[in-house]
Amino acid sequence: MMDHLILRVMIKLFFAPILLFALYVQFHGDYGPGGGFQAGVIFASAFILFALGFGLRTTQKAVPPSVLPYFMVTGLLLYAGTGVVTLFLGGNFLDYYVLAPNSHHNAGQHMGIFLVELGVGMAVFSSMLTIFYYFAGREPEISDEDW
Amino acid sequence: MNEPLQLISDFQPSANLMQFIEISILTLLLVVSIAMLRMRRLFGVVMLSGIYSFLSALFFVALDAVDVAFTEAAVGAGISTILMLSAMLLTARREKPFVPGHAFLALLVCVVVGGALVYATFDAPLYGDPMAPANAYVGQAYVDRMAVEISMPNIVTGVLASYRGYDTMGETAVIFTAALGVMLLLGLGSERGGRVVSDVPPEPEASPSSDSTAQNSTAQNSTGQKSPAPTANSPIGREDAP
Amino acid sequence: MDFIAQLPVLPVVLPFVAAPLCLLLPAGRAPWVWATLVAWATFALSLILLEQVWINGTISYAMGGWSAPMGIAYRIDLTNGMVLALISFVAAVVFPYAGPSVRDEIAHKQTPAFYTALLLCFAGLIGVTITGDAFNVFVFLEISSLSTYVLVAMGAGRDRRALTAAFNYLVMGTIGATFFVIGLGLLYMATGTLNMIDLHERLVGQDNRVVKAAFAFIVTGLGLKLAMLPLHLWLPPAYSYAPSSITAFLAATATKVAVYIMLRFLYTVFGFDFPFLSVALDFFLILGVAGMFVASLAAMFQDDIKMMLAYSSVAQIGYMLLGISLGTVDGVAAGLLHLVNHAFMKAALFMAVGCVVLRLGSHQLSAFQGLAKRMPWTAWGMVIAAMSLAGIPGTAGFISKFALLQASFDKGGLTPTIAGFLIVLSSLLAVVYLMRVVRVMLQPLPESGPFTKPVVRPPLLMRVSLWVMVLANIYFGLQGGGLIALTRRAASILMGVDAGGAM
Amino acid sequence: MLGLFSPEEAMIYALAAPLLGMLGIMLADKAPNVREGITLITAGVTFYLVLIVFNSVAQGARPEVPLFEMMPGLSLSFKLEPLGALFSLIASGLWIVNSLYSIGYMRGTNEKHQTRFYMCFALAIVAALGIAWSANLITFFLFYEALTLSTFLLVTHKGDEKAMRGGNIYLGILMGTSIALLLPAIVLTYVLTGGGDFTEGGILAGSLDEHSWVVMGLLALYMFGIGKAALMPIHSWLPNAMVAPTPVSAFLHAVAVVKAGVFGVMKVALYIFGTDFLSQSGANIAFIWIAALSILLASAIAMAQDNLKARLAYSTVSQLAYISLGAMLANSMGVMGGSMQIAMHALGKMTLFMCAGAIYVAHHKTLVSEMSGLGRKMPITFGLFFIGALSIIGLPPMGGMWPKFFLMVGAADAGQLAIIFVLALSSVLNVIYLLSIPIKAFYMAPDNHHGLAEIEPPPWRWSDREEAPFLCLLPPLLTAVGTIALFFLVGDLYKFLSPLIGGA
Repeated sequence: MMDHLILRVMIKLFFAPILLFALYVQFHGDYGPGGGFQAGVIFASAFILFALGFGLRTTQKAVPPSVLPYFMVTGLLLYAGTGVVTLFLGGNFLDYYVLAPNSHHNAGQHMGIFLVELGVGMAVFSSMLTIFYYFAGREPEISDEDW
Repeated sequence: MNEPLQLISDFQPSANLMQFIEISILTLLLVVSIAMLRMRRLFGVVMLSGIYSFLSALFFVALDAVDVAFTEAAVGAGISTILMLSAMLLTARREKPFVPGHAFLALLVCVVVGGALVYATFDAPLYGDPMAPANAYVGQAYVDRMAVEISMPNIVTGVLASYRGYDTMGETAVIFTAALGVMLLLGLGSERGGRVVSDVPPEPEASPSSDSTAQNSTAQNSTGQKSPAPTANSPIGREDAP
Repeated sequence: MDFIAQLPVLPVVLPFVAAPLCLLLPAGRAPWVWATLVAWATFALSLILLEQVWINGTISYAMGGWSAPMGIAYRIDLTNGMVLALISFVAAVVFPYAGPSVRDEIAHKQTPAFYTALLLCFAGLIGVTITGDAFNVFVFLEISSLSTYVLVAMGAGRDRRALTAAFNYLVMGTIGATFFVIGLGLLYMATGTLNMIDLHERLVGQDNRVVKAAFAFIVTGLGLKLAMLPLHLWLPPAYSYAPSSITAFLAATATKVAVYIMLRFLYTVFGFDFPFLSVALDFFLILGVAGMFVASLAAMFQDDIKMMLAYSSVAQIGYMLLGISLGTVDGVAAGLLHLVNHAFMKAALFMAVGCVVLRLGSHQLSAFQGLAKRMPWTAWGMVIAAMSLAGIPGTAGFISKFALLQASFDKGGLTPTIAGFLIVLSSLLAVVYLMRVVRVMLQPLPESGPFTKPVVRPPLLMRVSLWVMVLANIYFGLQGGGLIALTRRAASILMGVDAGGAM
Repeated sequence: MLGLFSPEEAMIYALAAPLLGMLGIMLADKAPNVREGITLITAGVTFYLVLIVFNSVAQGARPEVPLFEMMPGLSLSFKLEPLGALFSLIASGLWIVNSLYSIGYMRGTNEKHQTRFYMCFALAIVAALGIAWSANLITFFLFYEALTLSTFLLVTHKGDEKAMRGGNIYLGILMGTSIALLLPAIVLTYVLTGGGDFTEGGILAGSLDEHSWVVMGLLALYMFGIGKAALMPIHSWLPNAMVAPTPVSAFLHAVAVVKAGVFGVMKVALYIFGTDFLSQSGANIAFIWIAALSILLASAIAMAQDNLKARLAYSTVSQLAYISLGAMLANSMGVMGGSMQIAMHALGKMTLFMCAGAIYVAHHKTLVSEMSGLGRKMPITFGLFFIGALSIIGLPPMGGMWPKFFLMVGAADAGQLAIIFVLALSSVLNVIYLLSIPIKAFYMAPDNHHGLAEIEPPPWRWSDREEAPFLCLLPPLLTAVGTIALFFLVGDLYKFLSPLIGGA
């Protein structure tokens, strides 16, 4: 495992830009293609790439598996919670207008969409990483002759 | 809405370069899927499925469905491939030997489904017809109303997160459920979970997952030994649970 | 927040929000208590909602404030209001029962995730039930199905065949879901909308191949989900190897919801003026009758009680399909009635089996020998529920069988009359296979074999839950009038959506 | 005393009393004397309550008690009419007699699970009363099934392989016919008429063309669906049920179960079809002949039986067909004869069964061929058997004479002269297979199965007796006296039943 030098260098090189790209997809989803779902997947794929090059345990030091359920729950609750908040503000479920009722440029919609997309992003990221952790954690690291 | 809907309008599609590209991609998709069917080595199959997803993503781009293409590339070609590889490492590397006649039912179902879809296309609106119900009715309404009601440039995001935001919440829950399922089935406390992972490659003789010993995962328990096949009257299997 | 105005969405939002929270609870009793409380609250909400629908008629609710064809609408009429109340009632009874049973079958560490999955399944089923949007059905069906696969697989702690069963279920269920979504896609192609009422309006007069193919795909897909006869093979193993409480919950809810969705698509979305409908109904008649017999015969030869009851479920689905296939208000009402009553009886039966599994560790027939002596409350509860399943008068099962018979005879004509006689014939088969169990239970305790050791009674909570279901069987057997009025009205509203009124 | 409760109250209490008694029996599991005491007290109270109800019916009241509304138009309710009152009186009265007998028999043979036995008995009584008083087909059906299920445990009381096999046939036939035939018949009736209430003059008349094949079909469904009436060819559950302890056979298979069946046939003929409608439709002719064939065939089979209980069982099949015959004659005398036969046969057959049980308790003999000379040891038992046999055959001065008389008149009225011949022939057969038993017991030497005693036996002395316990003798004595009494009380009975045939 210690001799994939080129791979590791490339992964190091790509890791940050992938994360950055994920954030871009997340927050630029209103204007261009993308959104929370794609961003979450891309964000997770950065860590998966890292795990492929540097080992699962190293990755799990960075993102411990025990925090992932909290991310998953928070993500989903961010979405559903937005709906619940709109309920309490007097609107229908997920009626974002009530978040900013007096806005003329639909700020409520923007705010709501931002929140739920963030929720989707978090939930998808943590779910994907969880799935990967459990699958990859089932067997020892992939050795060269296994490929 | 009393008049019957007309699915066929007088729209005439014109041939152009785009269609040539689409047909090429579709041909490649066919080729890849046949190759997947014929391949016995699972590693190759997984790689081909990655290629298949990538081609699909290309095809979606050609259809101007950039958001879908994006998702397909990230999920289908990216994460799924990795997950399939991880899953493959838990089982065997080769498919079970082909049993002639076994696939007859599957083939029949495929033919019937394909036939039904082809049957449906005879009456389907032409590709790209702006008057087709799918484009003219709610679809057009989204385009018209989006600017006023949500004022967001990306219509897809608007539909997904607001107009049909409830569906998206459900889809998020589906992903959540999938992760939850993996946690339950493979995680701590599960029947086969809780294996300590180390970065050190295992000793060759201790490797539980070489092609010759393990044909499928259910025949193994967590210590790598063959477990007795469950019998009809072995009601209690708690002893080997952690 | 206007409680009544927001009421339609609350029964699904409550478990939906409660589910992720459950994952964060400490392992042990807390997730169970949480799930139980949620189920009770949901049941209360469903009852209020049903009452509202009964008084004020059909309620619509625009999700996100977007009106129907643009956004997703909830639409609650008596039919799904009733199914909603049924599901939440079953949950409210089975979840308390699950506690002791799950403690025995699921590892301690997994309880939060397990109950999260259970709540998600619950939320998914409710979402499917009360939505008025065809695609939303698919989304929530996927939530419930995915969590169901996992829950079934959790039976692996007791019997590893649960994994295979869950995998088969997953494959079949996914095929079903795919068919369903292909059908939806074709419908969208033909109409450009996904709202059910809107779909119906825009489908009127359409008789083209797209719609026909869509119909076929949707019916087949749903047929897989509800275990219609040739597509039922996933059900018996899945029910047999799942944890006891899960079997009780699923048997009483999952297929019921699928039957309801089938009804909804047949009568609300496609409707009577859809020319293909009568063909499909004939088809259902044949499949229903075949299901009644094939599955009952299969049940007669099972030595595994859960397997036997699972086959019996397939047979009972045949009854419901038969009622639906009659195409009259009475027939559909009888089908709905049987849907509700069957939930009561199967929940009670599987809960009783769960008590036996808890104490004796087996659901083989041999474990039931002398049960009337060993666990009298469980055994007699099971006997009453079995009587209900066989259709003995005084129990809920009799009422629904009577209604089905009445509907078939009332329809007139040779085929429905013959179908009526086939109903009674197949219920004789039910008597035969249930009698086998009852007889074994009444025998003296075994003197040799693995089941000789004395056992403690099952926990009080499990017995109480079981008897709540048993008493429901008796209550609706003696005072079925309200339920019948409800199903009648529900059926006529469901079928009255059709403008042509081709009755 | 009889004015303590209104008839409606009495009906409710009469149904509740055995259930309460059942609870008491369960609680007194460990104390046999208390348990049997509770049984007897319950039986007495129930009989008293039923007597109140009976009395009010005799005075022309028709009390009604609605209980539950199971479905719209489908309710669980009770309504009295003379036939039901008579049946309930017989069932509850003979419960007392039978309880006394059961104590003697069950203790005499050391049976197990006696608590369960008495509990099931009480349950069966509730079911029988429910059948007797049912106001509509659904109530009838409910208690009919309840009776089947509660008696199933009695039939399989011994719990061995043979008992289970007999029980299976018992349950299989009774349940099978009721679900597969009776239930569709009931539903069809509901669909055709919109209700299933037992109404004087029948309810089908207006809603069905009398010559339609539906009438024939429906009648067939009812006649064979009410399997407890044991009309051939669905009689085979009855001999198979004889694996039960004798009190069960005596009471349930001479009184409650089989009478519930023929009572149902009678009620369907009277109140669902209506005698006029039935006779005009002509559908009854076929069943007159099926009943007649049942009478003769069952008698013939009975002659070939060596087992005493089996012989009595086939005799029951034959005698029950008299009642079905009366119902199917569908005229006033036929109905009267059939109805009387319900009462007369109950007392007569009960006597015979209890004597058979007494023989078993005292000498463990079940085969007729073993009973030669037994009369010297059990003169009282065989004397009572003789009286019972005379009643069944239909000879004066036994009550059993009257139903045959009325049936013959009815057959003549219906123009079925051949039936008179059938009845006469049947009586001859009865003489052969029933009277041969006491004759054998009294006149043959113990060890000689083939002829009359060749050696003069020693003179008989009172102390030679080896009778069964007192509690096994008193009950048959009571019923034997009853058969004689009914011969003289027939006028009152006729008057009581005359509303059935349109009289005041």
